[in-house]
Amino acid sequence: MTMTAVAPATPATGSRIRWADFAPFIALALIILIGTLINSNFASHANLMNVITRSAFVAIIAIGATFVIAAGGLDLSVGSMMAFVTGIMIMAMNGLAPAYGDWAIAMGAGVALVVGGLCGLFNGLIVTVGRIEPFIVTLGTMGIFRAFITFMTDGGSLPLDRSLRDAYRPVYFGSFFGIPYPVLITLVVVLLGAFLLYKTKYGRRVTSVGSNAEVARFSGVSVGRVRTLTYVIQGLCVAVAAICYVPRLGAATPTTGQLWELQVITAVVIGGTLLRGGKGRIWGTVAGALILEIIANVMVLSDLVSEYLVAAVQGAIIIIAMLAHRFTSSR
Amino acid sequence: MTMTAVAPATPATGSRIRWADFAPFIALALIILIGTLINSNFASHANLMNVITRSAFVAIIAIGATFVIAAGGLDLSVGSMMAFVTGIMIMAMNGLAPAYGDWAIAMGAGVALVVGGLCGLFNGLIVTVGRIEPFIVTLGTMGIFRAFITFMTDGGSLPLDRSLRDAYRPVYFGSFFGIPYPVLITLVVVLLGAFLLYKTKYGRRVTSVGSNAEVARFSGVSVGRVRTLTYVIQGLCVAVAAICYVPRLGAATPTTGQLWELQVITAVVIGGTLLRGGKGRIWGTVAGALILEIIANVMVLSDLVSEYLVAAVQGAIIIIAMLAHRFTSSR
Amino acid sequence: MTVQALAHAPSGAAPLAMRAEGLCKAYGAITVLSDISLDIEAGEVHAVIGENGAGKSTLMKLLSGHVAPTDGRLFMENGSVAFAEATEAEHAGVVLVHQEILLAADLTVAQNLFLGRELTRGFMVDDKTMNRRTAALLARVGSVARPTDRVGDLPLAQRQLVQIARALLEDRKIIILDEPTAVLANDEVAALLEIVRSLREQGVGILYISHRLNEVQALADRITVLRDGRMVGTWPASELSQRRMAELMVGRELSMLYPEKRPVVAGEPVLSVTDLVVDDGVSQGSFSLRAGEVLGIGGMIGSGRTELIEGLLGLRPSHARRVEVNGREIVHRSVRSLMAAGLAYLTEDRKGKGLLVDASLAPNLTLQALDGVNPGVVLQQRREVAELKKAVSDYDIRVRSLTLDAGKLSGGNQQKLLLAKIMMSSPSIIIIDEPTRGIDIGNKSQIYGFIDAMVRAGKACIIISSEMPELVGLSDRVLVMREGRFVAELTGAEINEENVAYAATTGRHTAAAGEA
Amino acid sequence: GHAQERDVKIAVSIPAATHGWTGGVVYHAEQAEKEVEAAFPNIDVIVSTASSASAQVSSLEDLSATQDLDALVILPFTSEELTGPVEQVKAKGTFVAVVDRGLTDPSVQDLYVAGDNIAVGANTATWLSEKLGGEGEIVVLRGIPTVIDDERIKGFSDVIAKSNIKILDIQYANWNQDEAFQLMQDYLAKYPKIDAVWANDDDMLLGVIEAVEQAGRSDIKYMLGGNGMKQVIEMVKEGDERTPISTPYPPSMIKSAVYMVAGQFNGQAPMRGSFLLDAPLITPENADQFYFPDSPF
Ligand SMILES: Nc1ncnc2c1ncn2[C@@H]1O[C@H](COP(=O)(O)OP(=O)(O)OP(=O)(O)O)[C@@H](O)[C@H]1O
Ligand SMILES: Nc1ncnc2c1ncn2[C@@H]1O[C@H](COP(=O)(O)OP(=O)(O)OP(=O)(O)O)[C@@H](O)[C@H]1O
Ligand SMILES: [Mg+2]
Ligand SMILES: [Mg+2]
Repeated sequence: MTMTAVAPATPATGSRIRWADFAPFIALALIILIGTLINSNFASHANLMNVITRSAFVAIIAIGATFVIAAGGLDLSVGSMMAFVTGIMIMAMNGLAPAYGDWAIAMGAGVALVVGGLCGLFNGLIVTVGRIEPFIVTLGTMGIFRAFITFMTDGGSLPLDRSLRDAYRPVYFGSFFGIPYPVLITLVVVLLGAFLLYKTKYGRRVTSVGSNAEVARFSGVSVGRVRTLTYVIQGLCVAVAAICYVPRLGAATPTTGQLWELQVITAVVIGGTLLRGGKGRIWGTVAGALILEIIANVMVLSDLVSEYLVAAVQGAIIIIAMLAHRFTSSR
Repeated sequence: MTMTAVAPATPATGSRIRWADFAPFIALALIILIGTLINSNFASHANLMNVITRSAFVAIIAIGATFVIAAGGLDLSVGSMMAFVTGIMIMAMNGLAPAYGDWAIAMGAGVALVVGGLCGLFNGLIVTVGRIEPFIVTLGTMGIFRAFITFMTDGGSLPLDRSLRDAYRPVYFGSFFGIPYPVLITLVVVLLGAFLLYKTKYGRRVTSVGSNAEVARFSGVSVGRVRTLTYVIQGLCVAVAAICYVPRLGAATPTTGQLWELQVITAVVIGGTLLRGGKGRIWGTVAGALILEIIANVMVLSDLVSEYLVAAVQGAIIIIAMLAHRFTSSR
Repeated sequence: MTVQALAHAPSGAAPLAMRAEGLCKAYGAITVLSDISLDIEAGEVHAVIGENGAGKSTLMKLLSGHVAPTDGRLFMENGSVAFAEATEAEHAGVVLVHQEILLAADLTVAQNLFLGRELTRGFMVDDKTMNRRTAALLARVGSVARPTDRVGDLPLAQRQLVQIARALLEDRKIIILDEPTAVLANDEVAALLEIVRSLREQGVGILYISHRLNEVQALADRITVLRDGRMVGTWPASELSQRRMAELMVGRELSMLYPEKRPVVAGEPVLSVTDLVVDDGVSQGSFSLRAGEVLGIGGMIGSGRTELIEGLLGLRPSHARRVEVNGREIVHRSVRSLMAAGLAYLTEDRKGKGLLVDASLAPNLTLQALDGVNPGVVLQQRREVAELKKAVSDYDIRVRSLTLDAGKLSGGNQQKLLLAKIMMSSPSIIIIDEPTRGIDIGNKSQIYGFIDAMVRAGKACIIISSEMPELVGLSDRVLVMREGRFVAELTGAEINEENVAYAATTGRHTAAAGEA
Repeated sequence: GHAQERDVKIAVSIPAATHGWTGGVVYHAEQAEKEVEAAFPNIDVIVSTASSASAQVSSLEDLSATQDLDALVILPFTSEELTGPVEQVKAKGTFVAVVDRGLTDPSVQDLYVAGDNIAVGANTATWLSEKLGGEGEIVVLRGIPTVIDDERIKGFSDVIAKSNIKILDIQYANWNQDEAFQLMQDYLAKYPKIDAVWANDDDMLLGVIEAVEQAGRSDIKYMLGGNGMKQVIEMVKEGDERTPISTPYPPSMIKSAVYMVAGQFNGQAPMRGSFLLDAPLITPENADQFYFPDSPF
């Protein structure tokens, strides 16, 4: 019998740092760097504030989407839902304004939250109770919500009552110690989202359901309820985004929120959340939303491409970013 | 204690009838029935031929999508790709027309097939070699192809040379023994697709990759190659659809094929293919494409809903169809 | 419904923890279990044995609420119970450790353990306490995993230990262990048996399923035998020898388990591997295999045997100085090129890497040898069915319908299907990772015989096995791995359990499980 | 079902309400349906919307295959693509009225009520160039890449090219208020001095105004749109300094066309030929004639 001596391999201790987890933030830093190099105006306070404020909507909705996707679902209806909630909210505010004055804004916001939650509940119940592919369900409700807002606006636009504009405007344009309100609101939503997903039982169950629904069920998790709730959270996030959105342009139109669903899902995926579920990266999602908005901003600020090709370059940058991410963090 | 000899049960071979497999066809029959009841003109030969002919595009592209989805992928770029291929094809035909006369049509069609295949290959390679979520890759290429066609048309439209129109028209409007050519072409594509997916080794590998890529890899299946090829097939199907499409409208515009990707995926899912892969239902897909087109047709024929709400009703019908399917075929 | 109090066991001493009466289970027209009645006493180990597909796992799922019986009743101390869900059974104190690993791969070990019953402080999950308690439980079951490891990153054996730890999280009345040791090696097995004994002492009733009859004999108080979905009977363990158990299971007399050792014929080397390094040195080594030889690779769990072989086949990132098969160098190492050169590999992870659980049997059987079975482009479906029928009889796959999905086969029958699958390509070199995992004793000898016949025919075989007797009984030469490296080579008379265990642990002698 | 006595069928095929202007078209088409059906008991108006050129062809096929159409009023998605299909409808003896975008083969049109997109761009450009004294730097927002957008931009840039005015930038904002807002924010960040903005459409103009107001930029002298949207006409009426004009491109042209067609089935003089709506500037003086408070647009 021959025996060879072997040096004992030192077992790795401590949790390994996963580079992949940082990828979205590195990408964000890189894109900011490139932006700064391409156009000196990019790094101006005004421009950065604009971009960050603007990304609030997609970021807020994408937080909700992180829950839905982490639980193994998908929601394509968020853009239309946002338009629909905006419409209902404006109608409520306009209706309440004569009687309640500026209080109508708060009441309208309350209505928005309720409607958003209900829209989400509707999506969630069809997905879970009806056991239908979320892709199909939310594609259907996407059409439904979009048609409702078109109907409500008669194809035109549904403006907020003039008397409320001034009181409401600051919610988008105002700031608190130099930080615009939408950014603050996003921050609150992100912190709440991160707390809910990482620190509570519910969040644990969301990821378990997305990772392996069968195991979750055996472990006593009400898979249907957990999944449905993610859609409700998504609906509430959409409502919050709507509340920040209305003061910006003061109207709902049939094009409000169009194609946002794709931006939202892209933000979530760029942020490191897997579309198959089982994992949710709240902060990554925020980075993803910022990346998308900054790319668009840099494209306009730079004079590099024909207006026809802007979309191509954006698409290419996203793919290249994902490729770079893949090959730097390897597996 | 007694020892009982138990005769080994002989395993049954006959394939069970799965009701769920028939669901799309039952739904199709039902919607045709409803159409007939709502409007007597629905069942007219002319109308039915129109609807069936028109569903050819989505059906042909959806056959390709069935492969992609069965292998566990997704392609959101098909609508834009179709516009892009259409644009290239028209440019090729227009360029060749002076020299080759009507032969330019056949040559242009050849170009379309090559370009379609290459577009698919591009998608496929990024997904497999780059190992990036197909959702993101094809969302990116969707933007890229769309930007290309916008660029090629200068934001306007790219018409087919007049000299070719008459020779090319029959490909959409002509018929063979009363069967319109697009229907014949669809039939050929469907039969080829069904043969490829169900009767060949490649088809077996496609479903095995979609079912469990790891198992397929361990069994010596070149997962990447099989997946990439599904995208190429998708690209070829898009090209065939483009070939049928051009004689219908005679031009490519930046809005050609817009949102077709969603219709295509809906057709595939309604047809019974699971989005998570591992199974593909070619004939179901065809039924799905017909269902979508017939719903739209019935909506036009009936005067029941406000124009604004057409999209809502379509969305609702699809969801209801899926729900009905779920609860009748239950388990 | 009348609530009946649970009668005391005939033996008198211990109270009954659970009793099943007339349990039946059918899937559609397929009857899997009929009229099963058994009882479990508090503080006993009740073993359930039977051939592959006899219905053991199904019975356990009925007892633990994972599957609803089509007929029959369950009683616990306060009367008749009907578990609508697994969680109801867990509330009643009955927990099942599945034969298949059922854990959420994306979650950490601690998160899996506490899934559905997370500890909280206020609104917050109390990860600190959960991690601490998890660490304690992991230590108790002898796992080297850490509470914060992602389950998907763990080797199979560690995952199994995590499953067992999960069952121990709370006080239980009945713990059901379905082939808990199938993926464990001697050390872990010994630790597990200790745990089972101590649970018994605490008055827990334990249902124990295993194909390793020595374990059963060493551990069980009573033994119930199932055959083809029916009860054969229940006996006190002291009344049954291992041979008798096997006969009761199979319903006939058994022949020799291990084939007689062949005279060692030093054939030509058919596989030689020089300086293979898998994924940055996690596992590395050089070895060769000769025609007509069975090479065993031994080692502890996690010693890197699986990784080495998967690296060799290009299934993991790896590089090698030189790999030769039948004298020809393989330049581009990949599963495909090696399979084309005559290699076949049977994985230890049959659900994750071996079988398409959602596909039916024929596609599974022919997936690897698709080109062999179907020479052209077109599938020869008739031929596939013929091959399936042949495989079902050759490998004695117990299946009641040929159109069943592979995932619905019993664990052992899945293993046999997998074996049939890799043999479809008529390889000249086969590498089998845990060849008889979950295989009943009757079929084991069949598989051994099969390997023997193959090698006698001039082919060669590598066997990775955590089951010592199997490794020793089959191998002509044994390589032992530790920490990713080969540490010893045993030949001829050196091949015995002592030496293998010694080399695997360097000096630490381990008592193999169930040995007297 | 429809009342049997309605034996004249007029189909109205228009783009779906995807943004402000098409929303207006749908609104006016539906109004026309109600009014015409009320006024003429023998006429049945069928309105059909389509979300793409190909969907519009489909609905044409559906309508002409299943209904015996006496007349078709169509606002084509694109000229090129709809010419063939409309020709086929006409071949069955249907009276064809085309609105806004003329078909490639004008002989197909019995009646053509034309908006003039080139004029919308050109007139705005002429006014702007005059006001700026033929000098300055401006930015332009494009709509969705389609023929309308293309024509307007062409009309505008051809006129601008004759002056010394420089178009600093031109990008798509898809006739969407939001995207226009964002694009304008970026323009503002990019160019420290902008003399005027042309948004090509009043929907986008609203987004532009919001962005400019937020930035508090005083260098911008004019912000112009087009189409004559209700809110913008209000601004014109109030004599807004930076938006003193708009250009009408009334979606109500669809209604006019329906009326003209309906008229001829009731013994009124046959209406044939082309009716070109010009694009006069809407100014504070004449704004009242373009103001329809009940229209959604
Ligand atoms: N607890 C653990 N956490 C992380 N990695 C582990 C752990 N245990 C083992 N490993 C890794 O797994 C590798 C070996 O696993 P592998 O499955 O190849 O071993 P094996 O000898 O085949 O054992 P088995 O009998 O389980 O098949 C080790 O080299 C080690 O890197
Ligand atoms: N869902 C199902 N549908 C149909 N048949 C099933 C299903 N689940 C199990 N079976 C069948 O029930 C029989 C018993 O399976 P079971 O898993 O209980 O066997 P087992 O005794 O645990 O065998 P092993 O030792 O191989 O694990 C098998 O023939 C199996 O094919
Ligand atoms: Mg079992
Ligand atoms: Mg192993």
